[in-house]
Amino acid sequence: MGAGATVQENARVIKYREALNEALREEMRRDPTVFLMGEGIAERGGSYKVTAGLLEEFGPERVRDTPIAEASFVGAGVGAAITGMRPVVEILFVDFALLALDQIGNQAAKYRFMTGGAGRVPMVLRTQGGVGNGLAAQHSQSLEALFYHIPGLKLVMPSTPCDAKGLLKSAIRDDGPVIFIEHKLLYMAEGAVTEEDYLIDLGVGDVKRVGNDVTLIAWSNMVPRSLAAAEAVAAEGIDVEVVDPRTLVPLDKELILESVRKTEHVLVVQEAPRRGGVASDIASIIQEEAFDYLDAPIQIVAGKNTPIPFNLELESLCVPREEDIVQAIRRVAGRV
Amino acid sequence: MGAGATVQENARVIKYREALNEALREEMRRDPTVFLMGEGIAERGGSYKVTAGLLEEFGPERVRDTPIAEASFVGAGVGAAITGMRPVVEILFVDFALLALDQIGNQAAKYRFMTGGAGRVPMVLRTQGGVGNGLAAQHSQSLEALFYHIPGLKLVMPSTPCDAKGLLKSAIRDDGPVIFIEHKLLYMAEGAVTEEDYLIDLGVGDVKRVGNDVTLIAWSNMVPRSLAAAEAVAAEGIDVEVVDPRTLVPLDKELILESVRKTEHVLVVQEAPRRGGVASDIASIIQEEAFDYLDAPIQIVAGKNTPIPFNLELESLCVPREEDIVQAIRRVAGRV
Amino acid sequence: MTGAAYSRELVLGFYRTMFTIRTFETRCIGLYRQGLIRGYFHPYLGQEAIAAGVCAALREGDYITSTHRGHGHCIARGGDLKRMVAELFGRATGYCAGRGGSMHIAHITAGNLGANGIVGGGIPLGVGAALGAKIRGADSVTVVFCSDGASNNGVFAESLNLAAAWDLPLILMIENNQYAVSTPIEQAAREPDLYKRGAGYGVDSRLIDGNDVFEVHRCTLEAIETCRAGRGPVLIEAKTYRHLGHHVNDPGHYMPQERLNYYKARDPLTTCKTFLLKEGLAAEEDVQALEAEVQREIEEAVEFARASPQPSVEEFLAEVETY
Amino acid sequence: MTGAAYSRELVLGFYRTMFTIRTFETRCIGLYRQGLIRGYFHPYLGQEAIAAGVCAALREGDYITSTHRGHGHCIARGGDLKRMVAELFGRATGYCAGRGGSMHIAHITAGNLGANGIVGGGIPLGVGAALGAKIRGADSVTVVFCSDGASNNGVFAESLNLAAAWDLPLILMIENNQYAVSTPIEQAAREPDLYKRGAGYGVDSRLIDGNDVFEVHRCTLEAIETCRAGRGPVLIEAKTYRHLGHHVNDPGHYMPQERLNYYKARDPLTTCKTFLLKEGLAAEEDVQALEAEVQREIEEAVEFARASPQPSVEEFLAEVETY
Ligand SMILES: Cc1ncc(C[n+]2csc(CCOP(=O)(O)OP(=O)(O)O)c2C)c(N)n1
Ligand SMILES: Cc1ncc(C[n+]2csc(CCOP(=O)(O)OP(=O)(O)O)c2C)c(N)n1
Ligand SMILES: [Mg+2]
Ligand SMILES: [Mg+2]
Repeated sequence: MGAGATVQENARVIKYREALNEALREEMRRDPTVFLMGEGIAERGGSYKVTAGLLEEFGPERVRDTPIAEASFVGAGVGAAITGMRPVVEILFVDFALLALDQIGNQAAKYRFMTGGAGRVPMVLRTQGGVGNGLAAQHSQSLEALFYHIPGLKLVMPSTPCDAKGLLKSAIRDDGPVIFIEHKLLYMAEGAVTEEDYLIDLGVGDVKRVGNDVTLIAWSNMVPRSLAAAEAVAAEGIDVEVVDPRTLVPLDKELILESVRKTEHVLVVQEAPRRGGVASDIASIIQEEAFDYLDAPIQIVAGKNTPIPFNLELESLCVPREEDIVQAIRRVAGRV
Repeated sequence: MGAGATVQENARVIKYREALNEALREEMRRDPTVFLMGEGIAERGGSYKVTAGLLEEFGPERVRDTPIAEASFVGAGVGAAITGMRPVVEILFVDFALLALDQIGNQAAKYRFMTGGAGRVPMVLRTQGGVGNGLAAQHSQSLEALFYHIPGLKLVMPSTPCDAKGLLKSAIRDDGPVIFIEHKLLYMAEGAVTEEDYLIDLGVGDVKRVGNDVTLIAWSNMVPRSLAAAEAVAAEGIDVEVVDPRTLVPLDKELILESVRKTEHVLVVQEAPRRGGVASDIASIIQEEAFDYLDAPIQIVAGKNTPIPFNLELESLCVPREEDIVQAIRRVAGRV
Repeated sequence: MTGAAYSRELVLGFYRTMFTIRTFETRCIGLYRQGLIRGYFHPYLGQEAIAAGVCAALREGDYITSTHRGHGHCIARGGDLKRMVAELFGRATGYCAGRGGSMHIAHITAGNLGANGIVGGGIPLGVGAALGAKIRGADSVTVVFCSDGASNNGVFAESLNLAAAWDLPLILMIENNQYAVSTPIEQAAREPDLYKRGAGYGVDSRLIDGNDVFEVHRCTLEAIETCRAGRGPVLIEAKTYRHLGHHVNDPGHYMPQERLNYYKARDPLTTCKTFLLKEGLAAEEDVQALEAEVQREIEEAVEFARASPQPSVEEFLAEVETY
Repeated sequence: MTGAAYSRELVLGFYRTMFTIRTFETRCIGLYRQGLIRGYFHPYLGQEAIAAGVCAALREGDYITSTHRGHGHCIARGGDLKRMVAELFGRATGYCAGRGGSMHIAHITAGNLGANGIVGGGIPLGVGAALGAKIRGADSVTVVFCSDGASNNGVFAESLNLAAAWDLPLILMIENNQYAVSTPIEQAAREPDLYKRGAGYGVDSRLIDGNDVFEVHRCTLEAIETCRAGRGPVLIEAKTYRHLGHHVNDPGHYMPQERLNYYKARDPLTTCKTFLLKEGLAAEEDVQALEAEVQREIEEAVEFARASPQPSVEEFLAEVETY
């Protein structure tokens, strides 16, 4: 956990992907209704090794390799969840979630509502997004805005190993459905994670850096990048507060507004394209609920409105770089 | 066309659905590469009669009833478009577009980009959305925000018969891909439409009512509702300008900003759920580009963050009503 | 169908279910015309033997998933008529508290996971129910109902394959009523015998007469046995025909009168009733008494729905806050 | 395969295409290891006979859609090696101006609508190309390449059905290399003979040896005839095997050595070369000369790519403004 959270006992430094693995393992041990399915998650342990070793421990009934049939295996997760299981379904790249969006958006998201509250879908859909290194237009998207807009889905995007573990465990225990989006560039990120069984509540954000001058809101891989930018401008005397909502639905509005009321300057940083992204929505909420505190327009630094190119140099232009964030901080702080 | 546009010659009053039908007919006569496919569009003339009579005139090769296989017949449209045709593909309800979102978002939207500009997808995807009368959660959605967020798609949402015809004709001639979303409650709406062959450029908005006090931005079925609200408050001395962008991508930012600079009070009205909707994005653009003109926070009146209920009374609470818009106008004008 | 194997109780049960569906739909169409029911309404008239025959073969703990044409499935799976009519009226006492309506009626405690507004949308849900049961080691079978139109959607093939690859206790029941709205299956598929798709996926597949409740029941029992033995899934195509258009407001002019007559002459209710009488399992008076009782129940259900409150706006607004 | 029917030109053409693919992939894997190629790279090694045999049967105006494993298809359909390597390098001179990379290489003017990063994503595109041709009355055929994994995705079945219902001139060519990444087809489908799926959709379907370029070619010619006669589509399953793992970085340990050896013993290049020599269609020197020429072309292509400029940032930023 970030600044302000209690330092954890028994913490070791482990990787994001290991933290996720631990969360799955602990929850599968605790609850026999938890099971996993996805492409190459069993034998191969997942493309990013998040599910490594789980087939061995929990066997082939509970750790399943699926055919390449996203719509139906996601839908099978929904059906299993309705009837008493707690599936954790993996979609290899969030880009492929578009193949399953009917099952996600029309079935899972609406089931509790449509049944007048009689049904529940305690399913977690794990996937990963974001730009990698030259994976091009169909393997690099940040699509959280789609899930964010469809009522009935919870949406989690952890930025650290510690958050990843605590949030995934909460997601599995939640009545769901929960969309849990990891970032391909974070899997190898390291951080302190306690061995203990801990949960991080969905809907509780985290101040990752305390500051007084500018409120910077970021999630997923934009958090470490924003923290680096914040350190870079600290030398110039700009004191940035980095707020990581961690879950976009539910959104910890109060934490954000509290920071805004303190700093009166706001920057939202998002990897996804600018047009119609979550950043716009967060900005519109702040604008509506803290207008009188705003000294300057809320700045948004976001991805460009384009599919992601293969060429690495072009790719790097499409997503906020540390220097873009630094410049935006200066702008919003009135230092340019 | 709205206020400010030249009055049309040879105009007759026809229905929105008839205007669409005329556009299809004219373009099919003009260009033999234009063809139609969708469920029940041929024999039955479409659920809302938009394609009535076209099978008879153009025959079964160019007007095709499809199986219920949205992903593949949309994809077939993409493939036909790439290879020289101009397909107009119909998805019965925008809710079902989720079944085809891979073909829309990963294939059609990105094809020109991924091929380095060598390819084009001159396809129009016609569909309809919005709340009807008790059609419930899977037949009532307003999903424009999903298309709005995916770079590579144009997005058109006409509010009048005249706009519907001119925009559909432009969409068919565009290099695309164009998502063209009609509204189920507008099909019977009447308006003056010229018999002449006219186009309305994508990206050109329209001021549907000139006013000085408040800029109200709305599209699709929220336009007539907003116009009614504007008339209602006119008696109170609030003079509302109603701006209809008509196409959300490309967005006529300049028209919006011009109005905002004049009125200094902004209200965005959208049928879709508030969270992550296009309204938030438009608000964030105005906030960023016209901050100094804003006297008060931009107000958003939007749908509730919920799946749409079947019960008619509950349904009516989910989407902005005229009275909701009236109240919001008063709020933004500082009259409460 | 031979009489020997069928008990009075079973056959009267078939008839009761089918007659209930027939009467329910007919009565509710009347209420629809009066404006008391709104939205979409897809009648199950003509297909009663399928829901009745299938569900009579199921036991507690088994699941079904239904379609946009789901009233028959809900009734056959033990649905409470009161809560059904109330839902069609959009009332607080309905199965979905007025949130769902006809296209979303679900009765989860009885194992009916619900109707679906998305054609084919319920198929993977059924795969999941069967999968969950298998993982838990429960001895439960899931029946997925779908029609010819849905069989052309990708999830049908994906689900068939997934269920086969995993040996799931799943019965895919295609009610081939030969139309998707107005599009005949011969136009939507080159091969209109849909059961033939199973073989390519290694799935045991059968073609049956969907208007014969005995055949439906027998075939379902066999399929259940296959499933409970761990050799599922099973694909069944039951040929049938609608008595009306796709939807209450569809006159169905595209349905050739001759074919309609053919199927009406094979009305599942008539066949069953004739059997009851001919085999001496029931007398005309017994049948009349049963019919009267069902009619009374349906009137009670309509009364219940009429008297039921609208959903609470406050509760709804509070619920919205949870999304 | 009997010699009589095959001209020297045709068989040398097969060999040249296959050898080009083999050498291209091998060389580019080396460049990948040097860090000159980034992103995903799925080699076509071992499957060369399929692309070569199919594309030799096509003519101008015919279309293909490809997959994530698309270099072979691009080469066989007349791709310019220079522009291919340049694309793998992400250069401005590449087929996609550096926007696409390996997974999106397209050569539209030659009728190659492109590789695809979405498994199965290209299948409906092929249906559309075939449909457009039919509407225009063009005498053109489209070949959709896909592998076993893609055949389990819904769009495969939807497209098969759609093409059949509409009699489209489409050839669905399943390159069954028996794995989707590391998942064997026997685990992903109960029936691993994928051609069997065609019958259920009324589609003429064949199983062939994907390592035999002669058989691939002959079967494609027959399928084309069926399509041009308006009796399409045709489904072909060509059994084959990869020589390497799924991706350049996948060691492929899950591929049993024995099976790999079996297929390597049936290396499509060796078989073809043996045929050339045995039938006296070419001498060892002819083959060596051909190989040397191809190697030179590939070196030229690599040089071209190395010397090519990076895409212009300004142009890119201007392009972005159009979205
Ligand atoms: C995915 C999807 N596409 C289209 C529709 C519109 N629609 C509703 S019912 C129907 C026909 C369904 O045909 P079939 O599956 O044969 O069921 P039947 O009506 O015959 O029971 C269609 C096209 C829908 N609800 N969902
Ligand atoms: C829709 C989708 N799901 C998953 C993936 C990830 N993926 C890339 S290649 C591949 C295996 C494809 O197997 P197959 O279709 O047999 O093709 P092959 O690799 O054997 O040529 C997978 C799962 C993807 N690219 N697209
Ligand atoms: Mg049907
Ligand atoms: Mg394969």
